[in-house]
Amino acid sequence: QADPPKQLRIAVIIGNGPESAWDGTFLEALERVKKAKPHDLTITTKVSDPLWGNDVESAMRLYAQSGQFDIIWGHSTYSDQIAQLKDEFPDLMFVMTGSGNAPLGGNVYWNYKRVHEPAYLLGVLAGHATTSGVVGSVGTLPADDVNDEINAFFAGARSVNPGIVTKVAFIQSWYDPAKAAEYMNSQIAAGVDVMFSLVDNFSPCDEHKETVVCIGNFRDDWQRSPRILSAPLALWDPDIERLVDVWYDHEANGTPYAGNTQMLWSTMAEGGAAVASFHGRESLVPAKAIAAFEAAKAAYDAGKLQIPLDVSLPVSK
Amino acid sequence: MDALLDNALLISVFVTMLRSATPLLLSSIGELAIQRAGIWNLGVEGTMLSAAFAAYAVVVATGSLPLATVAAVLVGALVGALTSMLTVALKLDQFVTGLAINLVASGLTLYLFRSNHAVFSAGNFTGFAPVAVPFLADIPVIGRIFFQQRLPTYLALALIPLAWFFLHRTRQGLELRVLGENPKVLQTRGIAVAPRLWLIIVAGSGLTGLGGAFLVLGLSDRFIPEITAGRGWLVVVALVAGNWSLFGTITAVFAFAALQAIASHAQVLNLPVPYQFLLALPYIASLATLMIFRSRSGQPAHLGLRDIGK
Amino acid sequence: MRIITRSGPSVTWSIAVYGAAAVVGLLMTIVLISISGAPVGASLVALGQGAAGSPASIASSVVKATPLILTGLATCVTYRAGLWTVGQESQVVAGAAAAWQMSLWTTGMAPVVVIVLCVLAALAGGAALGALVAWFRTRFGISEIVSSMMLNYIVFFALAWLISGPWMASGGTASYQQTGLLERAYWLPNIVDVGKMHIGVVLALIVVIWLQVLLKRMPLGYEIRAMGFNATALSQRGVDKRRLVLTVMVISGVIAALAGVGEVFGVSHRLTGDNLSGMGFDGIIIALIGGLSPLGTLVAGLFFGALHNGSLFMNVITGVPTALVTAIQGVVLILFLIAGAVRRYRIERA
Amino acid sequence: MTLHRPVLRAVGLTKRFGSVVANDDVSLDVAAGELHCLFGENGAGKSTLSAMLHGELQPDAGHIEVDGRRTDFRSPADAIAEGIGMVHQHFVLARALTVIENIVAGTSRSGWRLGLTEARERLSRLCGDLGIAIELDAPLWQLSVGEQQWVEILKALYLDARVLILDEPTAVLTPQESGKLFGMIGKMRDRGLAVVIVTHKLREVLQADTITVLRRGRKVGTLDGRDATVESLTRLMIGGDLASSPARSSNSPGRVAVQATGLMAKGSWGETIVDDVSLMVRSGEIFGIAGVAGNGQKPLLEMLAGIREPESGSLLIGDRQLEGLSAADFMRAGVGIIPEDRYAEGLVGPFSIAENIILGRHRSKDLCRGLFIAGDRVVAKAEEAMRRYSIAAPAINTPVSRLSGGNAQKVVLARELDQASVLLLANQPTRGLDIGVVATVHEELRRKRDEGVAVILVSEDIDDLFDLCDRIGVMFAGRIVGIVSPETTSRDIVGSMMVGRAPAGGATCA
Ligand SMILES: Nc1ncnc2c1ncn2[C@@H]1O[C@H](COP(=O)(O)OP(=O)(O)OP(=O)(O)O)[C@@H](O)[C@H]1O
Ligand SMILES: Nc1ncnc2c1ncn2[C@@H]1O[C@H](COP(=O)(O)OP(=O)(O)OP(=O)(O)O)[C@@H](O)[C@H]1O
Ligand SMILES: [Mg+2]
Ligand SMILES: [Mg+2]
Repeated sequence: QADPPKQLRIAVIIGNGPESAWDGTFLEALERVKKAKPHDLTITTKVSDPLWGNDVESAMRLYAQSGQFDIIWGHSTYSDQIAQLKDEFPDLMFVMTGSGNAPLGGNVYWNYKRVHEPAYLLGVLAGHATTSGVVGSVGTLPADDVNDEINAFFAGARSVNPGIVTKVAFIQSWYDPAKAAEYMNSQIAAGVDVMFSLVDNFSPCDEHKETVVCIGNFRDDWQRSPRILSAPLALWDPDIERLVDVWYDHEANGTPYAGNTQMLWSTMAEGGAAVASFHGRESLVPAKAIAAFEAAKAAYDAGKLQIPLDVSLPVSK
Repeated sequence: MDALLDNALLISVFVTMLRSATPLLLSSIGELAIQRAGIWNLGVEGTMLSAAFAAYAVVVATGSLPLATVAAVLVGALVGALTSMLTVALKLDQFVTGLAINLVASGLTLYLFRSNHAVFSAGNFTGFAPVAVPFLADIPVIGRIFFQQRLPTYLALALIPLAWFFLHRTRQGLELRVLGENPKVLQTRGIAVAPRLWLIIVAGSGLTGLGGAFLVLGLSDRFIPEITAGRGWLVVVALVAGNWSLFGTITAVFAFAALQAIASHAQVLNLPVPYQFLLALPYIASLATLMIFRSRSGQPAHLGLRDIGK
Repeated sequence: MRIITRSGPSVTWSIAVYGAAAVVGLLMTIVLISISGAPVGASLVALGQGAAGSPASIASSVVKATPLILTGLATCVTYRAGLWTVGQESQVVAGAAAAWQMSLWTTGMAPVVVIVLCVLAALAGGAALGALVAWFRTRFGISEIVSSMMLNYIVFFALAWLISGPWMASGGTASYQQTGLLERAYWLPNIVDVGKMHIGVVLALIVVIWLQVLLKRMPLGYEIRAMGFNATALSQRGVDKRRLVLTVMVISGVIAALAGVGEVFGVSHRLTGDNLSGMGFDGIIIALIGGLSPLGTLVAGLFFGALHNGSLFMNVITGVPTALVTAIQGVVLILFLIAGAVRRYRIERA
Repeated sequence: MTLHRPVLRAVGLTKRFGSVVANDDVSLDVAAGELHCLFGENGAGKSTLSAMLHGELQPDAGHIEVDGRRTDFRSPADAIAEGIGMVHQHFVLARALTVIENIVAGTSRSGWRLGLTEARERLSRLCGDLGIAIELDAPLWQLSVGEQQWVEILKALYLDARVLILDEPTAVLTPQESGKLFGMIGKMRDRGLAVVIVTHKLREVLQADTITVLRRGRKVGTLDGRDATVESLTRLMIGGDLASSPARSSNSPGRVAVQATGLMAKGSWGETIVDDVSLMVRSGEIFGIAGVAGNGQKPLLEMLAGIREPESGSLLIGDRQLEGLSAADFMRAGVGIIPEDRYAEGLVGPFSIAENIILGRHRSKDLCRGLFIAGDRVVAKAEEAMRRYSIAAPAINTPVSRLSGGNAQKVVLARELDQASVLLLANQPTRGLDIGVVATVHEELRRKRDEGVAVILVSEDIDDLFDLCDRIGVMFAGRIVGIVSPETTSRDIVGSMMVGRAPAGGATCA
């Protein structure tokens, strides 16, 4: 048995860029974990440019061949590329995240991120906060881990307000804030007064100051607009820690890798997600909305509230 | 479709149309001047993108909206100067030059964005907010549609008659049109063509830059690589579809913006069609329109030709 | 001193001018690298190693270059004919999508049959899209630049619908915009056992040679070049312009479609929303840098394919953003354009 | 008449383009009220001289004097300021703009506002003085070629020219219009204007007060208009005598080569541009078509060449009905066409001489080998053409865009004469060419006729038609208004038919 490892070197490949919520929240969590030094490990990281497709395989291969990394963390839909490498580098641990991946098992771990639970709670809030009875959401592209939060948000709203009307739109682009603004504005015109925005643009919230309250997504963007009340937060810390544990166990104790073949994510209870602070903006919505939210959250914390997971394509209702 | 006819929604369609037409209008008026002067400038996308980038960099650095706007116009003009150098001074192929400019703009903005992540992810600024015009804004319907817009929208609308007046009622405007038809007419009267082309390209690109800036300062709260998302190309398409006439171009821009506004509003209706179809609708409808309305080409006779005088 | 136009090109002067352009390009590269804060020397070494430092990186560069060369060739043939289409992007997708549909229809047949049918379907898909642009132009007088731009968007959304609806993968994830993974037996076979050197590489080379010969030696190529310079004179001498426009657009569609099927069946093995995007526009640039000649396009495609691959290495090793290559591509294009113009002049003492 | 001291003097002007010396020590005096003609073969340097006098080109040596003052024109603006106006050899007009816009563009008379009231007044006065009737607000493309020439003259006079330089103004005018132009020139001279005119037409040269003859860039003589004769001018111009052209051959026409019945064509706005034209030409016959440009000659020839599809009518060429078929079918039937605008319609500029020689026949069996164009056969063909038509060019791979106008025309001739085995269509084949090249072209047309080919020749030059043709049809407003025999009809009658007046008694309709 070798000495327990002192150092963990992680190569990270991202798909969108640190400015995106998906990658940004992950990189922040990574820094926190580095500071926390699990198992007393010194963790070093190297983060690539946003890469897609075959380029990912080239970059991963390079990281793998360099022998300078222990974990190759592909932070997107990279199972095709990892499948080409995993058997060539059996001692390396590969991670891939999010939807669109295929389970590979062995030395490949597949981590999901679901924030549907906080989204549901914020939906409860929205169900009470809306005066028009219409809530809406604009997304980039539909996917498993996008649909879940939109559906949960609507389900939460509907749970307290069965007659509520829901509006949803996708802009089919990662990159078009101007188009995102138009789609949000269209929903606002259709009566939406609580907007769950997944498109990384909050300027329409500012424009409709009197009427609209916005919910951000994944990260706490509260500084970007005074109309942002909260957001379902993605916290990757437990995921990273769990996988670091796996790696440590493998290195220190020789436990073979056994990558998950089922989707795996940390729940809100496990710290994988949270509701962002209201930053003192509770007055944006009626007190009863806050109260209902607090009640639901308490029920969840007490294990009394089961939040349903629905990944079907959300539709306007 | 009842809901579409709903008053608030209908007004919103028009408001959206005007707002999302704004960057296209500003840029297409700038480009119209350039193309009517005979320069087949395809670098609109790159010009808008560079200006949008500059606007964001400056607004984040200084927090000043006027400064950011000026910076965007200046950067647009700078791209115009590069275009002029390549097409007027060196007489390079204008189509190729435009593509090269787009590529450089796309590559450099992305590169600078990625190299300075700390600066560019710290987006928090106040952009153009809607300004209600006193009294006029209170007119029912019309007031909501026309008089509660952002400053650049008013500017774009005001530029339409101004541009017409300039092109058709001033000496400089006439000379600009003559340049696009036959620059020799001016040359044989002893007028140096090149400096004029420089001026037109630089000024037109500055206006194009303003259009690009609006994408960041008016419609968004941050810069994202490729934020123009093909709008520069839509400007070129509007010019061609509008037959290089000012009103044709403006009509094309509004028609397209209207189709997009309808498409975005239709998504709230839960229509039984895939949402991708609604997204594609403006493009399908544009093609269909071009198939139905064929008109005599108003293309400037000297557009894209390289035998420009010294 | 005066600047005057040369009567004919001078070889020494040309070499000097293009050499100067290359040096300036290199200097700009160095400036850009230092802007990003990375060490210049190490970055350049990484760039070179990634581009051509080992058999594997050479193979990878070639695979990267293949679709660029093909879309570049699709550009050569249209631009030489004076058809300024920007629809290579959608032709690539149409080719890949048609091939995908064919693979669904033929599942279970012998791999050779499936692959051949899929490639043929791709050709048909690209041809159809090219023909559409030709039809818009000859029947409705719609400028090809406008119609091809519109078709790019329409095809993009159509693909988005296909991969999120009828073709969506039913795999590990409930919903994601991509098709399933192509069965391994139907992957394009590799020509050598390094990386993903699939037979598409050979096809691209064949197309380069064919197009070079076509343009230089064959009546159709003669017509294509003549149409690019003076379509009126050509059609008055008995050549049917509509048919020629159609032929050119179909050829370009077919070539671009090869890029699509090569990428999907040889490299990514599934269709997603973005694994084909940008290829058409890159091809336009490659063709322009290659002077709209098939051989030039081959060289430019290989060069920038290698640079692209090198930029991945550089990013991994020294952290320079990969966008460097895009920026450099544009800078090189402009420098070469300037060099081409300067080549025509000489400086004379008064 | 009294000649005043010169308003404009050129003193020892020299201009080089690379190795070409376009003007070599050329001196010239132009006096107020004088009509001064510049005469010389193509490429003699007339346009170059004019361009220097108008400040568009700067001389390498020599200088220009205005009113005895030495001046230094750095741009046309300087020349215009000295009262020198110029009408260029090729129109310098913006076709999409209106007449008045063309005239005022680039002048600073109107301030920054485009106030056209004053311009309108000035122009209507000018038009009245010169007897020009023109719609100032008409877009230029609606104007006939002649009217466009008036616009060019108005452009120069609008700027108060004292010296008016006209570079080949009559090349595009009908005889009537040319007459009218010389009438105007007379009025200008009476008002003290000096007029410098460039022309290839001897009849016009002889009307000048002074004639300066250029040859290969050098001034070879200055003649008093009263002393000059056709012979003396020709000898000066080409440095020898012109081979006399053979008389019209008397061989009798053969079988019907082309029979057109009821041809109709419509323009791009649906207007009728060829109206029920029927004609029959036999092999071994030259059929002339007289008419002012724009009266349907061009679309008629295009229909006869299969380039334009007739709205209705039938067309028999050789022994085949060809209406509705493609240009390629017409070519197979043995039709060749020398188009009006050689660079726009006949040649591919950047292509070499050799490539242009095979244009349209690049798929024929005798030029191809298998799937490929046989390079050696093309070379052989091109070399033969260069020899046969003495095309002056460095090599067969010289791009035609670098050839002079005359040599470019010879490339077209070489190809089309070879092509035309049954019918040769020629639209103004000698426009802008000097008499040397004109003679070659005429000789070739006659030779073709003698070979038994039917030739249809469109020309605005009645003299040419009378010299060459067996019969002449006159076109006006899209119709053939009469067919006459040059032997029994006078030029004046044809001239009046061309402007729409009914043929007088002498015309015989064939
Ligand atoms: N812009 C130019 N650049 C280079 N060479 C030119 C240019 N223009 C004309 N030339 C050269 O000048 C020569 C004669 O040109 P031009 O058309 O004036 O001839 P020309 O005297 O009218 O001939 P022709 O008598 O045959 O009509 C050509 O051989 C050509 O090589
Ligand atoms: N821009 C130019 N570049 C090079 N050579 C030129 C240029 N312009 C004229 N030349 C040369 O100068 C000579 C004189 O040309 P110019 O145009 O003055 O002739 P021209 O007498 O007006 O002929 P034409 O009767 O055909 O109009 C030509 O033969 C040509 O070789
Ligand atoms: Mg000439
Ligand atoms: Mg001349």
